[in-house]
Amino acid sequence: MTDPRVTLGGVDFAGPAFTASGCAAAGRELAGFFDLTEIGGVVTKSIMLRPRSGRPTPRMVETPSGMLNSIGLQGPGIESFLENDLAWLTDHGVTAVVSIAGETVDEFAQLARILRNEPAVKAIEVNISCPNVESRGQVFACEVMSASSVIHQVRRNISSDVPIFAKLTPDVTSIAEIALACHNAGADGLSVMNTTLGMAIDPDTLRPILGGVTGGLSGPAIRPMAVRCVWQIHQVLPDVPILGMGGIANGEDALQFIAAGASAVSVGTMTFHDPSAPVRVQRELLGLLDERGFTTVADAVGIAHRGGLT
Amino acid sequence: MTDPRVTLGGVDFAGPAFTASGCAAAGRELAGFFDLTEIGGVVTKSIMLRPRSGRPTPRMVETPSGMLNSIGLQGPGIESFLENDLAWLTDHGVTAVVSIAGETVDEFAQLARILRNEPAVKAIEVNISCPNVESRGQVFACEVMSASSVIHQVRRNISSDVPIFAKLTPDVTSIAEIALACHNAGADGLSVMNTTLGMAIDPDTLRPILGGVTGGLSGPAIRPMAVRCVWQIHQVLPDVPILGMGGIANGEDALQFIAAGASAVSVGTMTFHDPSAPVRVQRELLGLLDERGFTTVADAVGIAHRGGLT
Amino acid sequence: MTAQADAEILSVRRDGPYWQMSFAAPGIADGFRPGHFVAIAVDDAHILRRAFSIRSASTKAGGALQIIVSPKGPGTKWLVERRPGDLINVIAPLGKPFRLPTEPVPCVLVGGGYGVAPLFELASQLRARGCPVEIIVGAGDAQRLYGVVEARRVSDAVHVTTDDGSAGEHGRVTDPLRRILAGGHPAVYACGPMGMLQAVSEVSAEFGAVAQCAVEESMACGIGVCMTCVLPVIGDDGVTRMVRSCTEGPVFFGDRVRWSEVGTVPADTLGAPEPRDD
Amino acid sequence: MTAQADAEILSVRRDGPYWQMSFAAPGIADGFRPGHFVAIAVDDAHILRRAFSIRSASTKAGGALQIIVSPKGPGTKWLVERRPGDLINVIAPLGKPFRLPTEPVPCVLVGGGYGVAPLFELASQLRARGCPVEIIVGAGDAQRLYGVVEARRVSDAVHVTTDDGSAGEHGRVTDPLRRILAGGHPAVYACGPMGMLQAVSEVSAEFGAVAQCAVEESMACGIGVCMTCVLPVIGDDGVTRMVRSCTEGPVFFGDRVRWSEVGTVPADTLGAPEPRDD
Ligand SMILES: Cc1cc2nc3c(=O)[nH]c(=O)nc-3n(C[C@H](O)[C@H](O)[C@H](O)COP(=O)(O)OP(=O)(O)OC[C@H]3O[C@@H](n4cnc5c(N)ncnc54)[C@H](O)[C@@H]3O)c2cc1C
Ligand SMILES: Cc1cc2nc3c(=O)[nH]c(=O)nc-3n(C[C@H](O)[C@H](O)[C@H](O)COP(=O)(O)OP(=O)(O)OC[C@H]3O[C@@H](n4cnc5c(N)ncnc54)[C@H](O)[C@@H]3O)c2cc1C
Ligand SMILES: Cc1cc2nc3c(=O)[nH]c(=O)nc-3n(C[C@H](O)[C@H](O)[C@H](O)COP(=O)(O)O)c2cc1C
Ligand SMILES: Cc1cc2nc3c(=O)[nH]c(=O)nc-3n(C[C@H](O)[C@H](O)[C@H](O)COP(=O)(O)O)c2cc1C
Ligand code: FES
Ligand code: FES
Repeated sequence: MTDPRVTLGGVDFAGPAFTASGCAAAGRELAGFFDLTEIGGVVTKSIMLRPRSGRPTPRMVETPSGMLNSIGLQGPGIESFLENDLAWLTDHGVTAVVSIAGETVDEFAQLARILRNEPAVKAIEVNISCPNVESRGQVFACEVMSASSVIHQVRRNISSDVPIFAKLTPDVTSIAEIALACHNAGADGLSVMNTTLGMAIDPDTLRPILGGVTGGLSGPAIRPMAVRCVWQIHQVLPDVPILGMGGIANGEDALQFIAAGASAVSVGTMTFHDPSAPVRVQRELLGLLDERGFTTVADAVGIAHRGGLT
Repeated sequence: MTDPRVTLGGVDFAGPAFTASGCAAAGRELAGFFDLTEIGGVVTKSIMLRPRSGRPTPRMVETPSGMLNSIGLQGPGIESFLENDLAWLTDHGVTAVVSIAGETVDEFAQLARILRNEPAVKAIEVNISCPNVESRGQVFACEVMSASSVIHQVRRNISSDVPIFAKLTPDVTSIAEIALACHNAGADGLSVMNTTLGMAIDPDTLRPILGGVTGGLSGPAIRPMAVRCVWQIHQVLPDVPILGMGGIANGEDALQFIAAGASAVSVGTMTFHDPSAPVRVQRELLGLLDERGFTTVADAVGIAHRGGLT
Repeated sequence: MTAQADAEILSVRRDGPYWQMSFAAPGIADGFRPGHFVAIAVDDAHILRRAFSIRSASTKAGGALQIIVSPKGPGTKWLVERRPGDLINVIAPLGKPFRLPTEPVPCVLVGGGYGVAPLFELASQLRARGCPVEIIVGAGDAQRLYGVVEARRVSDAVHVTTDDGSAGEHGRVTDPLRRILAGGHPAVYACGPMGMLQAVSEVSAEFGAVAQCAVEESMACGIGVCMTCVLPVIGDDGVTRMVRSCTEGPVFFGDRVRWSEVGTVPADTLGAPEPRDD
Repeated sequence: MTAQADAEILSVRRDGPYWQMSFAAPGIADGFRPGHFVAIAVDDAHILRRAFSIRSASTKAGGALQIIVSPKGPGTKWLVERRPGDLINVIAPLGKPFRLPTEPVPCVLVGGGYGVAPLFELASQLRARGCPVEIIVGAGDAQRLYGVVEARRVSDAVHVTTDDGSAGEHGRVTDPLRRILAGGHPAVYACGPMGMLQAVSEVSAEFGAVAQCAVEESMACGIGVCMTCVLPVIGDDGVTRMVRSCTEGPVFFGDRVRWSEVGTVPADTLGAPEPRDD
């Protein structure tokens, strides 16, 4: 049997599949559907310094093989998160990867400082795919400078034992360039990818459907784009762990990401279809790796760059 | 009944729907399925100066609600195109929008000079979403400078009676910026959008499936992205005609593009599903516009920016 | 208690513009209480589940659930084309159900369109506790009225209204509701379109009553992990939050929901964006 | 002549690992000649059509077509789950069929797996022209052999081969082909996997014969507009081009296809990329 364990940025995880930020809340709601300790970990919904209401409804539109969302980072703020959500994960022995988001570089730094004393935080995902209020509302990950500053500040303010993953947006001219910049700024790994910006218009009212006008497109529809992003980044950073995601619905999909260069995967939108998708994907992936003779997940990482199976 | 005619860059077209470049060859094969003179026109497969073999097979992968292709601009070269394809369109009274592609800025200029004496060319679509061999193989439309140079050269070399449309790629940090640059360089309109780069890996061989490794993702899967691109461009260039495309399957889809700011639409991948999709989409779109009380297509263009139907 | 299962369809029956479906739900039916809903996966082309109020549950033969479906978009149309023996993947029971009074107080139940679905079982359970029950059934027109006969079977009195007067009283459900409220102090329960729930809550408030309302917000997950299904609700601490209707609802106390601001984020909501100049 | 239609399924019958389907095809069946194919739209989740050789056409009752389906991926699996009365959208007839000899020459037809599908009707038409016909039917194993009985009905002799010897001769279709070619100068027709077509072409060439081969390339449109289905084919002018198998094929002369370079762009292909240093 393929060993399920993976090591990302020096930290060991029980399995190669994680939840995707924003698609599992803080894990608790999924506990009724599967054993959260079996998967690599729960990547929690991106948390901000202060409570945040998010966007008006409608916050979603179903689209062909995907969906648009404009949640707008609704959340209780870091304090309540630590007290309620992280505490629950700790109490239940669930591995927590905490996703953080800020509107300014300093907010990210503050979040990192608050988290530095939390032993339950196994890794941090830095969601730089959110709007930067200091720079025309462009998302941080759209630009080398702003992406690097955030990563640099988080890295400085958190213990070096805790790996940080920069979560990238595909909506850039060169995602490899942003990935390189984040790695140089201190990111131990990269989470690839966030949603791509999309929009839908109501054919009756002829107005944008989403309360937020535009929203993030996710689900199987965007999978080929996500596999490409992982491929491009692994090409320039073959030794940097990638948490791959975007439309993963089953083990075969996950295997595509691993072969393209991801060291582990997150399952997002498909959790809405099947609440136990993360553990199912993990089991299917391990089964496929086993059938193909891999003893560890790591052996298959990026194999498509090396001629595939021979 | 809504008047089907639309005016794009000063030229009148019989209807608001066109074929999409590369999804209708040079029109002839579709003539058995519907009357090509009923639609706005045939946008021909991007033609280059010289014959071109394209990429090795496999050239396609079906993906959720979409497909990847890596055709690689196979074509007979401009001379054979004029003699056989354009001549056929002229003989059959079909409106031709000729799409051109080059590997260097100069190739685009040469193509424009060759086409300047062809009265059958109603408009030109400049496919700047193809790789620029002079600049690390990046596509022209990825960068303001290279996009502008191509458009500038084509504009200089073609009669001012013939509108030129710059065909943009969504794979950029700011498509509005590229659109602005193209418009400033002389583009009368914008074709939005080309495919987005994607990839698929064979779960058995663990190698990229496409002969071209990566390919262009098209079809309904990417529609929300395309509507968003049209929306963003219309926001900064409300008076510039946009030929909208990306996953249009029916009249409702087309209406989304019109409301977002497109003056007309192209139907691409869905033609593979239904060879008469372009004319069906046009009829459905006109029906929906009529139901909503529009007397011309132009009245509905960009209406989602103005509060929709009231 | 909530479970996910491949459920065998037992029956699909058309009833005017609605379809009544039942499916086997071993182990699921037991936990059902009126107000709970079920989330059903539809065809491969659509990845999101569809939510339906559970009309009733039977515990015979391992358990079965009934729902009423109003075909609207592709998912509901696909669903009503299923045939007995087909399997559908269901998650149930979901949500917080109606709370029942501990005393045998009179109750009035208000249902709009297919919104009457959860009220039959609610009425039966209320009557079993000794509560006198009246049901108001409303719809746009006679065609879209649902369950009047069934309502009569499970209640002490039924009032029917249609917007166009094509059946029952010409008017809104709030007309008979107002009369009933004027004559006593019943507990109010409601399920139906948001506009109706708002009106029911307002009329109830006029008479010092609080309605329990089952809302219908667009849902992507149904289990509390996506945050799409929110609406502004005032908490016990007086603070408005954007609250998930799938886990903290679908049943809310009518005086807690800021009905006229549903679809917005009221400025005093916890974490609302600060007003900006741009 | 090519038409698109919603066709009613008349029958779906399993035959080992294959399924035989027939559907009404008014106005379409008339134009059929062996080698033609049909492109069928499948479920909503898949936007591309699937291509199938037309096995036979009957002109009774407005016309019907038969195909043989080997369920493989989601589209073919969906297709074999259809039931009589269901509608499928078809485009047919497509492609260039086999060319028939004008003289009553002996013919040998070679089919691999479901590749025999177009050969029955071809055999009948050849025999109607006075051509003696032998058919070679091959497959990996006995299980995957298709149509041996039918082949006997429409030909003068049938040769069966399997790779594992589980039925007929242990070996490849080229073994009996070589014997037949050694004994005369028949016209050769073939349909099956690309490897088999290559071998048939090569063996034919050894004996100075040219095989007509129906190829199977991955197709997105089936009607000539997408350029996905190409393979390197030598033209009358001696120049190799990447040629569409949907419109210029699926039947090609075996000596024109650069079999061992299928899946590549041979360096001397018209418009092939110039060798670069990068
Ligand atoms: C708690 C609850 C109980 C419901 N009970 C019933 C019932 O008993 N009978 C009934 O016919 N309908 C009921 N609905 C509404 C039903 O869920 C929608 O009509 C259905 O989801 C629409 O799916 P569609 O494929 O027809 O439409 P589409 O418009 O294609 O749906 C697209 C997406 O939007 C979501 N969606 C669209 N409309 C609604 C809506 N009104 N509410 C929630 N999600 C929506 C769908 O779940 C899907 O994800 C209920 C909804 C909720 C939230
Ligand atoms: C001219 C021609 C005749 C054929 N005749 C038959 C026949 O008689 N019986 C039969 O069972 N099959 C036949 N095939 C193959 C059949 O088209 C494929 O097996 C089928 O398209 C696969 O669809 P899927 O959904 O099972 O697989 P998927 O792998 O899901 O298909 C994905 C996509 O790839 C395309 N594709 C995949 N494999 C092939 C292939 N081998 N050839 C062409 N397109 C492919 C499909 O059309 C679809 O667009 C023929 C193919 C061609 C080109
Ligand atoms: C409803 C929803 C909410 C999301 N919220 C977040 C978030 O808070 N932070 C984040 O980094 N990504 C968020 N994402 C993006 C996902 O984590 C993931 O990157 C993306 O959806 C692609 O994966 P998928 O196709 O598997 O969903 C969200 C996605 C969805 C659908
Ligand atoms: C097989 C295929 C070939 C294409 N070839 C071209 C091309 O030569 N030139 C071009 O500008 N766009 C080309 N495109 C892009 C389409 O014109 C269109 O912009 C894109 O596919 C999005 O629209 P759709 O989703 O309707 O297909 C091609 C697309 C496909 C699927
Ligand atoms: S529907 Fe997902 S949180 Fe309520
Ligand atoms: S399949 Fe499209 S050109 Fe042949």
